[in-house]
Order: sequence, then C-alpha cells, then structure tokens
Amino acid sequence: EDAVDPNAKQGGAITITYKDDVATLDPAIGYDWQNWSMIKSLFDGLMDYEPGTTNLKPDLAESYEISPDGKTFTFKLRHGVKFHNGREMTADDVKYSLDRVTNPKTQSPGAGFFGSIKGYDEVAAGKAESLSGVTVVDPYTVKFDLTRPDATFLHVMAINFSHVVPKEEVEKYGADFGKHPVGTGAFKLAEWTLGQRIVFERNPDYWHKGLPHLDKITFEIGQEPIVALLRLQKGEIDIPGDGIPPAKFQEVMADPEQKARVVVGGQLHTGYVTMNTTMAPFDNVKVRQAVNMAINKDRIVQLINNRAVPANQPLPPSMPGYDKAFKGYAYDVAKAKALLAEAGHPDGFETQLFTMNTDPNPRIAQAIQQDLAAVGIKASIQSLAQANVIAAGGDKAGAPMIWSGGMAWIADFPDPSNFYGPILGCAGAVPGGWNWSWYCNKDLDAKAAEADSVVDPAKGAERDKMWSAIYDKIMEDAPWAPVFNEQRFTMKSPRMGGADNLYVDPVHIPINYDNVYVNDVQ
Amino acid sequence: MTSPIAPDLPAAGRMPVKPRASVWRRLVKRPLAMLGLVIIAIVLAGAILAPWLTGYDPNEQMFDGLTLEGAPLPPDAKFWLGTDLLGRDLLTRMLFGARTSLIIGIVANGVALLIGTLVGVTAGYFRGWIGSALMRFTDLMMAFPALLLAICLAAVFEPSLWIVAMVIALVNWVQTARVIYTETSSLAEREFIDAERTIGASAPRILFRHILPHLLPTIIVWGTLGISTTVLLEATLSYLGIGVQPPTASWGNIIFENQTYFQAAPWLVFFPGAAILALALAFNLIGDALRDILDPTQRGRG
Amino acid sequence: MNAGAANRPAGAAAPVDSIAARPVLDIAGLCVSVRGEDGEREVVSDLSFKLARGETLCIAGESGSGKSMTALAIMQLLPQPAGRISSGTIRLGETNLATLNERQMQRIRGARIAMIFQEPMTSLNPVLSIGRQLTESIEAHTDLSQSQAQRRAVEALKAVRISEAESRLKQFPHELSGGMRQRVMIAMALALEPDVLIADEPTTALDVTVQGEVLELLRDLQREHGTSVILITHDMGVVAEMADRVIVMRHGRMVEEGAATDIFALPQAEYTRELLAAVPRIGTGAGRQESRDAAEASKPANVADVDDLHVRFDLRGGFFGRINRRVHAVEGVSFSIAPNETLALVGESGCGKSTTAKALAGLVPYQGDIAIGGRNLSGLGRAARKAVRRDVQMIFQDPYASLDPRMRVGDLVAEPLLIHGIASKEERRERVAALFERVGLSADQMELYPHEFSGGQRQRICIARALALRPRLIIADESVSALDVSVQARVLDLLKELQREFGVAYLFISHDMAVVENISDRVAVMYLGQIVEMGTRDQVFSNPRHPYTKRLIEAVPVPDPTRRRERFARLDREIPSSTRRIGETPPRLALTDVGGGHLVAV
Amino acid sequence: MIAYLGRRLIQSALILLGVSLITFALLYLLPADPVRQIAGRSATPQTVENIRQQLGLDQPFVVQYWHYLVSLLSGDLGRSYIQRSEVTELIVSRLPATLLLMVGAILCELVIGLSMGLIAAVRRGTTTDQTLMVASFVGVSAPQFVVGLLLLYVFAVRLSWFPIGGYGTWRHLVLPSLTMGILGAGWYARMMRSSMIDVLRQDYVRTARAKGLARGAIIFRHALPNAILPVIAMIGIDIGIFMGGIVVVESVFGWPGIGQLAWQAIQRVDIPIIMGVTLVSAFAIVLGNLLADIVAPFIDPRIKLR
Ligand SMILES: Nc1ncnc2c1ncn2[C@@H]1O[C@H](COP(=O)(O)OP(=O)(O)OP(=O)(O)O)[C@@H](O)[C@H]1O
Ligand SMILES: Nc1ncnc2c1ncn2[C@@H]1O[C@H](COP(=O)(O)OP(=O)(O)OP(=O)(O)O)[C@@H](O)[C@H]1O
Ligand SMILES: [Mg+2]
Ligand SMILES: [Mg+2]
Repeated sequence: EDAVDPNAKQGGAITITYKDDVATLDPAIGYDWQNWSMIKSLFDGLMDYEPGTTNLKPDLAESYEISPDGKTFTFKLRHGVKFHNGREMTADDVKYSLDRVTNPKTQSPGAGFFGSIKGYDEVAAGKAESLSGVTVVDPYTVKFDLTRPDATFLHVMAINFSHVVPKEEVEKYGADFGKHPVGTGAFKLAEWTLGQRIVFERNPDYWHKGLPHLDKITFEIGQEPIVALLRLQKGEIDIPGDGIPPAKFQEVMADPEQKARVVVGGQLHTGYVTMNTTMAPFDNVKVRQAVNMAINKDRIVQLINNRAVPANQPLPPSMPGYDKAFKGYAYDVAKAKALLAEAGHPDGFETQLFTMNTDPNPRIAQAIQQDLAAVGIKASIQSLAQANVIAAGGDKAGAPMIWSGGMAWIADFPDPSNFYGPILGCAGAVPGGWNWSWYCNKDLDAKAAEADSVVDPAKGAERDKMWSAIYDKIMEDAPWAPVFNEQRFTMKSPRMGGADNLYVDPVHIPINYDNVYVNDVQ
Repeated sequence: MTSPIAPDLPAAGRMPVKPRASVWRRLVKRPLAMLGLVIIAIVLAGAILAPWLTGYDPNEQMFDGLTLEGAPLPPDAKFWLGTDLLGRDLLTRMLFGARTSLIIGIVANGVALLIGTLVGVTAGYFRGWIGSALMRFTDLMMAFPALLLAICLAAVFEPSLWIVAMVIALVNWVQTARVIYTETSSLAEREFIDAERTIGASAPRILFRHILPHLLPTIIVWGTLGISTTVLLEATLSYLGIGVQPPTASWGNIIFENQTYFQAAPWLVFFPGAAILALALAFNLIGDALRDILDPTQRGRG
Repeated sequence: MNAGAANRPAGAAAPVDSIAARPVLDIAGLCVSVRGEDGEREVVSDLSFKLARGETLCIAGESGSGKSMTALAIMQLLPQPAGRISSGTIRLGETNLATLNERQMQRIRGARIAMIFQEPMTSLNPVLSIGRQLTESIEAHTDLSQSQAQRRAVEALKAVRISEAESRLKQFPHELSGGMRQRVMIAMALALEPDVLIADEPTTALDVTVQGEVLELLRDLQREHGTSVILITHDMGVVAEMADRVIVMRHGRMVEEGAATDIFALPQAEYTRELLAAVPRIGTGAGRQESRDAAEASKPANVADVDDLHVRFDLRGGFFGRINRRVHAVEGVSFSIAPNETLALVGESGCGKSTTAKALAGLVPYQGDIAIGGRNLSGLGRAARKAVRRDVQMIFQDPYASLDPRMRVGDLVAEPLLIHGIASKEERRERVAALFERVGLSADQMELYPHEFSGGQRQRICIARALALRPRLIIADESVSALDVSVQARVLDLLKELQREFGVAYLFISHDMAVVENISDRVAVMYLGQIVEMGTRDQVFSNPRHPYTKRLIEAVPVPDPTRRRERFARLDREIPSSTRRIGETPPRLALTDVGGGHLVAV
Repeated sequence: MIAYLGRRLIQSALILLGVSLITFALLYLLPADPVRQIAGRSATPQTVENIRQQLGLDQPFVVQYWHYLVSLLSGDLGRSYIQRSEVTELIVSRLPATLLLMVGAILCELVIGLSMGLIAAVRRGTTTDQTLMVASFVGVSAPQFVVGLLLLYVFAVRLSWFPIGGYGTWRHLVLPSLTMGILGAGWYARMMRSSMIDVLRQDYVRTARAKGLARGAIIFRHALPNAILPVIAMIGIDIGIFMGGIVVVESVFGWPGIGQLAWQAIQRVDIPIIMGVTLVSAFAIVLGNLLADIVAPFIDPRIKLR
C-alpha cells in the first residue's frame, strides 16, 4: 500500500468537462479517451500503477507469484475489499470477470489481450463458457495458467478489461451494466443524466484508506473545448478534459498566471505516417526511407505550437525500451531525392495521404504534403471522418499513406510490446486490422514472441533491449515515418492540489481522479 | 354614322411610345445595381487573374509566415491580409479560393435553383399523378438528412469540387421546389393561363414563357440567399471529406478551418466572411434591380 | 321638377336650389398629379364642385378620366408615393382636408367621410370576420365598449337587410356572395353615419338583380340618414336612377355639370351627347341591328352544336377525402350557333354561363357532345382536336387578367400565329400590325405592355388576339361588362363589324340585358345550370314567358331620370345553390316550343 | 379534418418508410465497417467476426432491413453499437433539449425576422430598409460556430448575463436559440418583406385606411395575418434546415440534444443511432409540415383542408 500525500485535504467537489459523450462505464467494453480513467476509478484490477508513473504495483492482489517457466501466475487477493453494493469481492469474481470479458457475447474490444490464458481459444470460439486457465484456488487466491510465457501479463492484469465486476449486478442489468456500473473502485456512480452529466461520489468503504480525497466529481458532457477553456478561465470548472484548444494555447501561455497552472508531461503516444508496404512504390524500402528523410518534423512541431517533440522511432521516450542512442533518419532533402532516384523515381510520383478530419490533423497532413512535394512526391490529401480512414487503412488496396493523428491513441499499457502487435506485427496486417502499413516481418514476430517470454522482472532491462533492437530493425525497413511524440498539457483551476505528475499521469487520462485534491476545503 | 372603329383617342396623358432601353442599359443606370456589378467583377477578376495578382503561391507554407510559437501573422505590409495557421498568405488563398466559391455559389446554387424550379413548376402546373408524385418525392427528400447523403456520396466517389457541387445541388433544390410549387399552383389558376390554353399553347410554352417570368421575384430571393448558404455548406462537406480537399482553398473552408481562432486570429474569419457576404449582397442588389426592370408594371419605381 | 325628386321625403333631402347655401363638401381648384417614368402628369385638373347635405352627386366619364383619383384625393388615399394633390382645397365643413396630416385624417376617414370601393371581392380582408371588420371602425371612432360596438354592427347589418345579422358577424367574407359583400361594405361605411359617402362603382361587379338591390339600399339609407353621396359610375342607367346632380369628366377635367334631368334632357357638351348616345337601351338601343329572320340564321352547317352538355365539379370531404358533393354547374344544356349568328347567354352570377363557355373552349372536362363545324370533339385525337379548337376563340371578362402582364401586346397577339406555325416572322409582324389597325389601335402600340392601356383598349387587344387565327366562333364572356358606355359601344360596334366582314359567330355572355338586346340574334336564358328560355331576340325581349326572364329584364335600370322606378324588384332570397349530394340530380326542365322556335321551360 | 389527418398520417408513414429504406441502404453501402469501430485496435480477427455475427451484420441487406423494420414496428430502434444502450432511451433522453432549442430558435427567428421584414416593408426604399436588408444577409452569411462563440464571449463571458453553456433554465436557452435564430431570421426577413409589400398593395388595406384605422391596427391586424401565410409554410421547411445547424450550436453551448448524438454516431458509424436520429428528424420534418398545413386555415379561413 503506497503512502497517501500528507498535504492532501479531504473533501470538496470538482468539475471536469468533455466534448464527446461517455459511451459506457463497463470495464469490459469502454475503450475511449473519456471513459478509460473513469472506469479506473470505479473498478479495480489485480494490478495497477503507482500514481503518476508507469511502475506496476499490486492492487486488488496483495501479492503475486510467477512460476519459473513464466506460465503460471498466482495472485493472493486483498481481504475485505467490498463492491459498491456492499458484498465482498472474492476470487470467484476475478474468474467471472475474465470469463465474461473473453466471452464473445460480451463483444469486448479487449478480449484479444487475454489470448495467452489457457482455454482462451475455446471461449473465443464460443465452445466454452469458462477459461480453463483461470482457477479459483480459495476465495482469496486465483491462479492463471498460460499457454506461453507472457511478460506483459501483469500489465494485462492492470488494464480496464480485466477489472473485477460483481456477477449479480451484471446479471441484474444485463446489457445496461455499462450504465449502472458497480465495482470496487474509489468512486461510485451517483448520477448519470444521458448526454449531460455524470456524477461520481466518494466510496466511503474504499479499501485504500485515505483515498479518494475528493467527495464528488462532476463530469459535464458535450462541451466544445474552447468553451470549456472559457469556463475554466471564469472559474466555473476545474479541468478541461479535452485539454487546451490550439486556438487558446498562445493566449494561455502568454499569461504567467495561467501558464503556471499548466502541467506538461510526456505521453505514451507517437504520431506517424504509415506507408503501405504492399503497394508500389512504397514496396521499395528506399522510397520509404526517403519519405522519412523528407519530412521536416521541427516545422510540424512548430505548427502545433511546440506541443510535441520530434520522433525518430515508434516508441515514445517515456516508454521502456525507447532507444536513446538511435538517431533515425535526419531531415535531409538532398539525400531523400537521391534515394528516390536510386529507387527509380528521380521525378517523384503521385500518391495519396489520408488523414482524419479534425484539427490539427489536416494541417499536419498539409505540412507533410509540402515536404513531400519538395522531393517530388505529389501526395493528394484525403481528409475523412475517423471511421472512413480506419476503413481505408484496413483495406490492403485502400490507402498508400495515412497520417495517424487522432486515431493512433495512447498505448494501452506502458510496455514496448504494446506498440508492436496490432500495428506493426503480422497479426495486424489483415483485412480490417490496424497495421496500416501492412508490414509483416515473420522474423521480427518471432523475436517479439521471444522478448515477451522473458517474464522475470529481474530481466526487465534485458527484455527492453530486445525490444529496442526490434524497433531499430523496423526503422531500417521504415514502414512508418515517425513524426512526433505528443506532450500533454493539462490545465487546472487554481484550487486543484496534488503532485504535478498526477495531472499528466501516463495511464490516467486526463488526470488521476483518486489522488488529486482541492485546496479550498476546511 | 361614322365608322365605329375610329382609332381610339389616346388616354389622358398616356405616355408617348419611346424606344426601350435594353435591360443591361437600364441595369447600369441604377447605382445599387452598378455597385453589385462592380463587386462581382472584382471577385471574378480576382479569381481569374489570381496568379498574376499576387506574388505568393496559395499553398506555400512560408517559414516567415508563422511566429516561432506557430501563431499566424496579422495583416501587415508583407502579408496584406495576414497569414493562416500554416503560414500561407491569406490574400492569395482568398483569391484562389474565389474560384471554388464562385463555382459553388453560382453553379451549384444555380443548378439547385434550376432543379427546384423545374420540379416546383411542373408539380404545380400538372396536378394529377405527375404533380403528386413529384411533391411526394420532394417531401421525402426534405425529410431525408442531407449530410448523410453527402457522406455516402463522398465514400462512393472520389471527392472533388464537382461532386460537392452536385451534392449541394441535390440537397438544396428541395425548399425551392416547395415554394415554387405553391406559387405555381396559384399562378396556374390565373385567367391569362386559361387564355393561353384557348389559343392552343402547349404546356411547355405556358410553363416557360408565361409562368416562369412571374416566378422571377421568388427565384431571385431564393437564389441570392442561397449563395452564402451553399458556400458555407461546401465547407461543411469538405470537412466531412467530400469536396475540395486541402490544400485547395475556398472561402467556406478558410472560415471553417479557422473558426475557433476568431479571437486569436480574427482576420482568418473576418476576411473570407466579408467576401461571402459581399458576393451574396452583390447578387441581391442585381437581383432586386432585375426584378423591377423585368416587371413592366414596376416601371418608374426608384 | 321631375318625378324622381318628388318621391323624396321633403325633410331629409336638400332641394337642388339650396346647394350653394350649406355645402357639406366644397372642392375648389383640385389638381392631382401622379409621378411616372417620364415625370409628373396631371390626372385631375382644376376640378371644383360643392356637395350639399342629402344630395346625390354622380360623377360619370370614361375610363381613366380621373374619377377614382378625385375620390381618393378627398380621402387622402392617393396611391403612394406616386400620387399627390398638387393644388386646390377640399373643405369638409370648415377644415381643409388637403392640409391635414395622416393622424388628423384618420379621425375624418370612416367617421365623417366613408368610402365604398369597386371590388367587393378584394376590398374586404379575407382573414378577418365580418364582425371584426365592422366593429373595429366603430371602436376606432367612438368610445363604445366592445359589446356596444357589436350591437351597433348588428344594427348596421340589419339596416342593409342582411338576414341573421348576429350570426353573420362570425362569418368570413368568402362565405358571402358578392352582393352580400357589397352590402357589408355599405354597412361598414354607414355604421358611423358619416356626412359624406363616396361610392366608387359600387355595382359594376354585380349582376343586374343584385345591382338593383344595392342601389335601392343606398337610396333608402340616404333617405333615413340624410347622408350626402358621391356616386362614381360609368353606367348611365345607374346615373339616371340615382343622381340629383351629375358631373361629367373627361381627361381629368369637368366637361359638364348640372341637374340629372337637365343633363339627360339637354346635354350641353359634345362629349356628354356622345356619351348618352352610346348608352344601350332596351327596345331602342343605339345601333340596334335589324333582326335577321330565322331562315337566314339557320344555315345548314352550324358552327357549333352543343347537345346535352353536363359539367360537374366534384367536392371532396369525409374520411379518406371521398367525393361526397357535386356542383352541377351545367346540367343538360343544348344549343347550336350558325355562322354569322350571335347567341347571347344570360343569367345571374353562378348560373353556369362561364362554365358552358369554358367547356366549349376546352378548358373544363365535360359530358355530352360538342361539335365544332360538324366534327364531334370527343371522337378526335389530340392533334385533330387542336386543329378544330383553332376555330373557337375566347375573349374573357377581364381583359387585364387575361393578358400576361409581362409580355408586350404585339407578342401576345402574334402568339396564336406562332403556336400554330402560321406565317414567317416578318409576315407575322405585318399581320399583327394589320390586326391592330383593324381593331382601332396603332401599330406602334405593339411595343407596349398591357398595363399601359386603358380598359377599352385592352379589350380590343383581346379581340385582335382572338381574331388572329380567323376563328369561326368567338366566345365573349362578359367582355364589355366592365367598360364604360362609350368604350362599350365602340367594342360592340367592332364586334358587329367583324361579324359582317368575316362571318364569325359569337357566343355572347352577359348579364346586361340592354347590351344583349343590342347585339344578339338569339338569346338563351340560363338558371341553375339549365336553359329556361331560348328564342330569337325579339321573341325573348318582346314576349318573355319565363318569370325569371321577366325579372331579369325588369331589373335593368333605365337611362332616363324621368322614368325612375319607385322600387327595384327585390330578390327576397339568396340565389339557390347548384351544389348537391352525390346521387342527387337536379330535376330536368323540359323545354316546350311556344311558337316560332321560342323554347320555354314549364 | 379527421379524414384529412388520417390521410396525411398515412402519407407521412409512407415517407418515413421511404426515408428508412434509403438511409439503411446508404449506410449499408458505406465503406466504413462498424464492427471495427466496436472491436478496437487490439481485437483479433476472431473477435471481429464474432461481433459481426452477433449484430447480424453478416446477413444480406434485405434480411437486415427486414429485421430492422419488424423491430421498428414494435417501437424498438435497436441498441447502439458504440454506446451499448437502447437507441430509444438515448434519443428520448436528448429529444426534449432539441425540441426546446428548436422552439426557442423558431421563436427567435420569427420575432427577429418578421419584425425586420415588417419594418423594411413599411419603410420600403428608405435607408432603414436597406440597412435591414444588409443585416439580413449578414445573418445568412455568418458561420454559426462563430456567431455562437461571439455571443457566448460577449454575453456570457464578458457581461455574465447568461450562463456559459449548459441546459436547464430559460437563461441557458437564450444564446443558443439566438445563434440558430439569426440565420433563419435573415430568410424570414426577406420573405416577410416581399410578402408584406405585396399585401400592403391590396384593396383591403386601402379599405382599412378608408375606415380611419390607426397605422398600427392596419399593419398588425389587417396586413400581417395575410402576409404571414407563406411564412407559416416556411416553418415546416425550416425544421429540416435546423437539423443541419443544430450540431454546431449544440456543441458550442453544450446543449444535450440529438444533434451531438447524431454527430458522434456518424463519426463512428453507429448505425442504429444514425437510423434512429434520421427517423426522428424525418418525423419532425413531416410533422412540422403537417402542423404548418393545419395552422394555415386558422389564419386564413379560406383555406380548407382537403
Ligand atoms: N398608381 C398609379 N400610378 C400612375 N398612374 C395612375 C395610377 N393610378 C391611376 N393612374 C392614372 O391616373 C389616371 C386617372 O385614373 P382613375 O383611376 O382616376 O380613372 P377612372 O376615371 O377612375 O377610370 P375607371 O373608370 O377606369 O376606373 C389614369 O390615366 C390612370 O392611368
Ligand atoms: N373549378 C370549379 N370547382 C367547383 N365549382 C366550380 C368551379 N368552377 C365553377 N364552379 C361553380 O359552378 C357554378 C357555375 O359557375 P360559372 O362560373 O359558370 O357561373 P357564371 O354563370 O359564369 O357566373 P358569373 O356571372 O359570376 O361569372 C358556380 O356555382 C361555381 O361556383
Ligand atoms: Mg376608377
Ligand atoms: Mg362567369
């Protein structure tokens, strides 16, 4: 149990705004920017991260053991943890929750994360109701048998999809459980007025004594970011959930008082351009490398008001496995032209660049377009709604180039493997998949599996190295042109207290609701 | 007894016959109409001569077009109307954007007006099944969400200016058709239409030579109001991925892209907005004048 | 002293010789000008007259002579912004109306001077109830409460002899017939017992029977209240019937003024004489034709044969909008028209005259047989029917409404030629020019638009248009009703002349018996969609057999103040309706020959 | 009247059926896969297939549409793919807000537009007339997003007269209604002006003047009801136009209406919601036209419902 901030004050209420609706608060289903950390505050998993960091820690589990072969994980559960309905949480609930999330009827987008658990395939195919690899040893002990060593398994036990739900409540509400969430988390749902407001109130029986600090959090839904900021400036709200809109950024940063309330932090995010490696001329590695060299990343960063750092590899700097030594492809127009000539395109070629249509993505695409034009590549822009871009990317003949902004969101968990599987590995290079560069390197797939079988936490550094090597190799093949890693700029009201890293928490977005507090109580 | 058919005495003070000035001559005599013509001429000239009027490329993102923090520059001696969020010269973009907006505001809007008028006139004149079928179809189209149609078309076709013009035309004719329908049905009851039928005039002749001219005032009101609406609609459609794609400029999408910056960089919204307004107003001024000129009973008014 | 004046109760009306003593209204040197494209022109010049208490002053004169402008000038209602009073005074008692502002005028209008306009159809507001329109002016000019005003309105309605006055208050104008509407207008004007009532052609739009009633009413009311009346009319019959004094206007100037009896007996001005000569009179109308004998009239091949014509309009109602009622507008009408012949169709408003004409012109669907030139239309194809239809042309009641106001008249007259592909462009021009000359217009007027002509000229344009195709039958639907007598006479002469020249036949529809008598060879009287009497002109006029025909003839005012009638024959009921439930058919009238082809319904 | 209503309702039902068919077909043709949206980027192909099967999206078009129609008849609009709730519930929860906004906006545009048009017609040809004409064009040409933000900035942020967005009291309603109303006001002003000019030329207006009525009575009692008829018909048409602008206004003012719901659904191909909102808005438009037709006889007694 980690320490509670000694300066924290108890009580008070805050207001947070979001533009988009909160779809569901069911941990097995919710996968959006807004509901991701709301669910984290309503539910708990066996594992969690230390607030404001990417360091794993046991949560509902008191402790865990990993077998030497890395295929068996045994968790000892904390005693006396109660659901919001007052019943105590036991190992049966853990098993039920995992059976539920992997059951195809649940339609969970996160089911795939549990692929390493024994019996997963049967459940996913609808042949079994229950995962054979999850065993309730006693009410406070649960054992997982895996089909292969899985180094990411502890992270998987920390993501929302594995959070524990009470069977009776799920059955009571059926498909509407997402609107009536009952968990073990620091907060419980007090009110949900569709399309307007969600109110959380403090769970007085929360097992972690001293948390949460706040009595109440009100989420106001459907507010334009620019209006949210105006309200923040007027003192009506505490956190604009969608951040500082670009149109207001300069104004905020020019005012020292407001600037002081902005917290800057890294983010597990990379913005990149995919090149369809199965499509001419991007089937030629030289062309892809040339594109990497042609893009002026500094200019693009300037365009978005310096709210990012230029990137040279898939992994963001705050991710374990990030290769500090890697230099990548420097901006070099002459060299890019030379490479194109070598590839047989001395006069360039015509292609298309897809982008999602929300600001600033079309602007970034236009900057890239201009850079490509400088080396002779005439890319026309297709600025489309998110769904259409995703559809084009999942179609082998759909999109030659895609700017990922707005869609390739933050990593699910802080592990280097999370940037590989669906978006760079062979598994994602299928129709409807998310590997939009259709890059499939069997060799690297094998290496990735090898790295993920290094389960021993002690060998963590070694594993990170293996991943670095994989990403370095990927960059040699250059299916992507990484452009930048977005920084997070969270603005808060003057009354908000707590360490800065709670406001740019890598896993709780936008802020860590459980640990922040307000200064103006008592 | 004298011949009963002696030439009629001229009515008291009846004005003497004098040659009629052409519509054009009478149009340019009116100062307000002249103002409208001048505005349109300026816009047209700007659109056609754009490459020669400015030293910049409309798509060139200039290094000195942005501050170090990435903010656009306000109007100054170098960039007369300031720069946009990518450091491009706004004046240049507006000149080139005039091409797109003219096509939308005039062609697309015109086609919508044409379809609406044809449908409305036909339905209003021919009662019976043709009329009701057309009006039921119009009702259906009116109840159908236009944006959805646009999105689907965008997905089916390669987005282009002409597609967006077509979509706008397909979406905007409905209201015109309704209004024209109502007016036509009352015009069709007028006695001179009966008189036309007794001399054997065919339906198309009655529709086009006799009914249409009377619909002119309505058509003018809808046509001129439609200009700004369609130019702005084009921006919405571009945003949805149908229509002109970046970096091609149009007045509508300049506004649309920059609307959140109305405080931080007001010039990005104000100038294109003023341009749309001026264009719509210019057409309205001419339309108003034409309405009076073409209506013989309004002679002598202002 | 004439007989008409002798009928007046002595106390209420001022005798003619005391006019100068106490004029209610005194107009001196009135000039009204309107601004047009070529600057201002005077439409009323230097007009002076006085109006005594209880007197009826008639203003007569041709179309466009400034009669309405004078009335509007008195009311300060000249068309804005074009019209204005350029000089002169209009004194009502001691106040000069010409100097009052709008607010002060509001107090005069309605309360001290009231006005009735020509068109009862459009002069009442269609969306306000009769009651509302009546009480609002009472409320505007008195301190009466709403219920008192209501009571006053009911009294006014009763005074104009509208039945069930209380319940009428809730009705809307479109629910009343034309005659009733005009009576409502009069009630409105008289509710506040104004000193002066101006009536601008109050009966032109009404048919004879209703016209008689309305005039009678005006006279009664004047007798009771001692109101002074300015009556504007082009109908000399009405003038003779009503006027104490007459003013004759032409080109904006007064040409003659005098007592009614004097003017009719001894017209001084040349123009007045012309005007009186042009008045059609029953029995001795000017230019009355020789009646052709029956043998000449019935040549072998008729131009048109109508046999058992039915026209019905379905009215929908009930659930699912099924047809549940039917207007039996024309119910089994048969007649034929020979070349060179004029058949007149007469009857009250709504009896089906226009519908018969429209069926003949192919404008409404019908049952029964219509043959043109011996060819039955129902058996023909589209193209053949179009060719046959060329032989039938129509002149409508309102020449202005039947000409497209946005086309030049030259093009309008050329249009039939163009449609039927006759003649080249040059030839067409020539033929149109010839037609213009033929109807008494000059060729250079081809370039003008319809609104630039006077009513009479416009009717000539319609005639030229009808003649363009050299038809064998022209249907003239109330073609001269709205014209003033001099113009009317000229149009009638033109029609006759054309008939002599080209041998056209006419179907002449009118409610004016005097006109009918002047122009027709044969007459058919219609009532409720059926013919009740038909025969040669002489048969019908000298020996009317059907009571309805008799009443029509009686109702015509006689243009002679010495033969003023005591009372018009008054219709004591509304005209019965030709609307019936589905399945019910009106009883068919059988026509019997009472001698010499004179058919009468029994 | 009842017969008329009966017939119109049947017609309306047919129109709604047509709208549903076209919408369904268009969504079917749309090259964006809802299943991928649901499944998310970590989903395995098997998960994707499972979801597709459960939603019945692997069935042929006709079958899908038939199922949709059948459940529609029992009042079931289906479950949202993304929100995982009953579409009926989602729409019902947001409909009052949209209706309120629509009423507010129509009131605004009528009050502003009609008075502008009225004044312009009465003062025809003067500077007032010309100024109002330019103003009406500004209203039509101004982008709603900017108008909304501007109003918000001036009246809510600076002057604090109204709350900055939100929903609940009449004070929340003012600015969004005004934003939507300004656009329509321009249209109404133009229409009102031309129809008023026409009416003021009519004989009965002259009669009213001849009765000595005051100017106000003439304009408001005699001219206005006649001039307003074509405007009434416009209100029916208007509802369709609103549906386009409502998304922007709702998001600027944080107004919890169905515009936002629809927008998010379109972005993510949430077919049941798109269908539901389409049908509801089509219903509103049809209803609006019907209401306009029903109201007309009360203003003009000559009009008969047939
Ligand atoms: N609004 C107007 N603008 C310009 N000229 C007009 C207008 N109204 C009438 N006039 C002209 O004024 C003159 C007098 O018209 P007025 O209406 O008084 O004639 P009238 O004697 O009443 O004729 P009618 O018997 O046809 O009613 C005519 O020459 C007419 O053309
Ligand atoms: N289109 C129609 N639908 C329904 N009823 C009609 C229609 N046209 C005419 N009628 C009715 O048919 C009857 C005959 O009308 P018609 O116009 O022939 O009368 P009319 O004798 O010409 O009268 P007027 O002297 O007033 O012109 C009237 O009762 C009229 O209301
Ligand atoms: Mg007159
Ligand atoms: Mg008639």
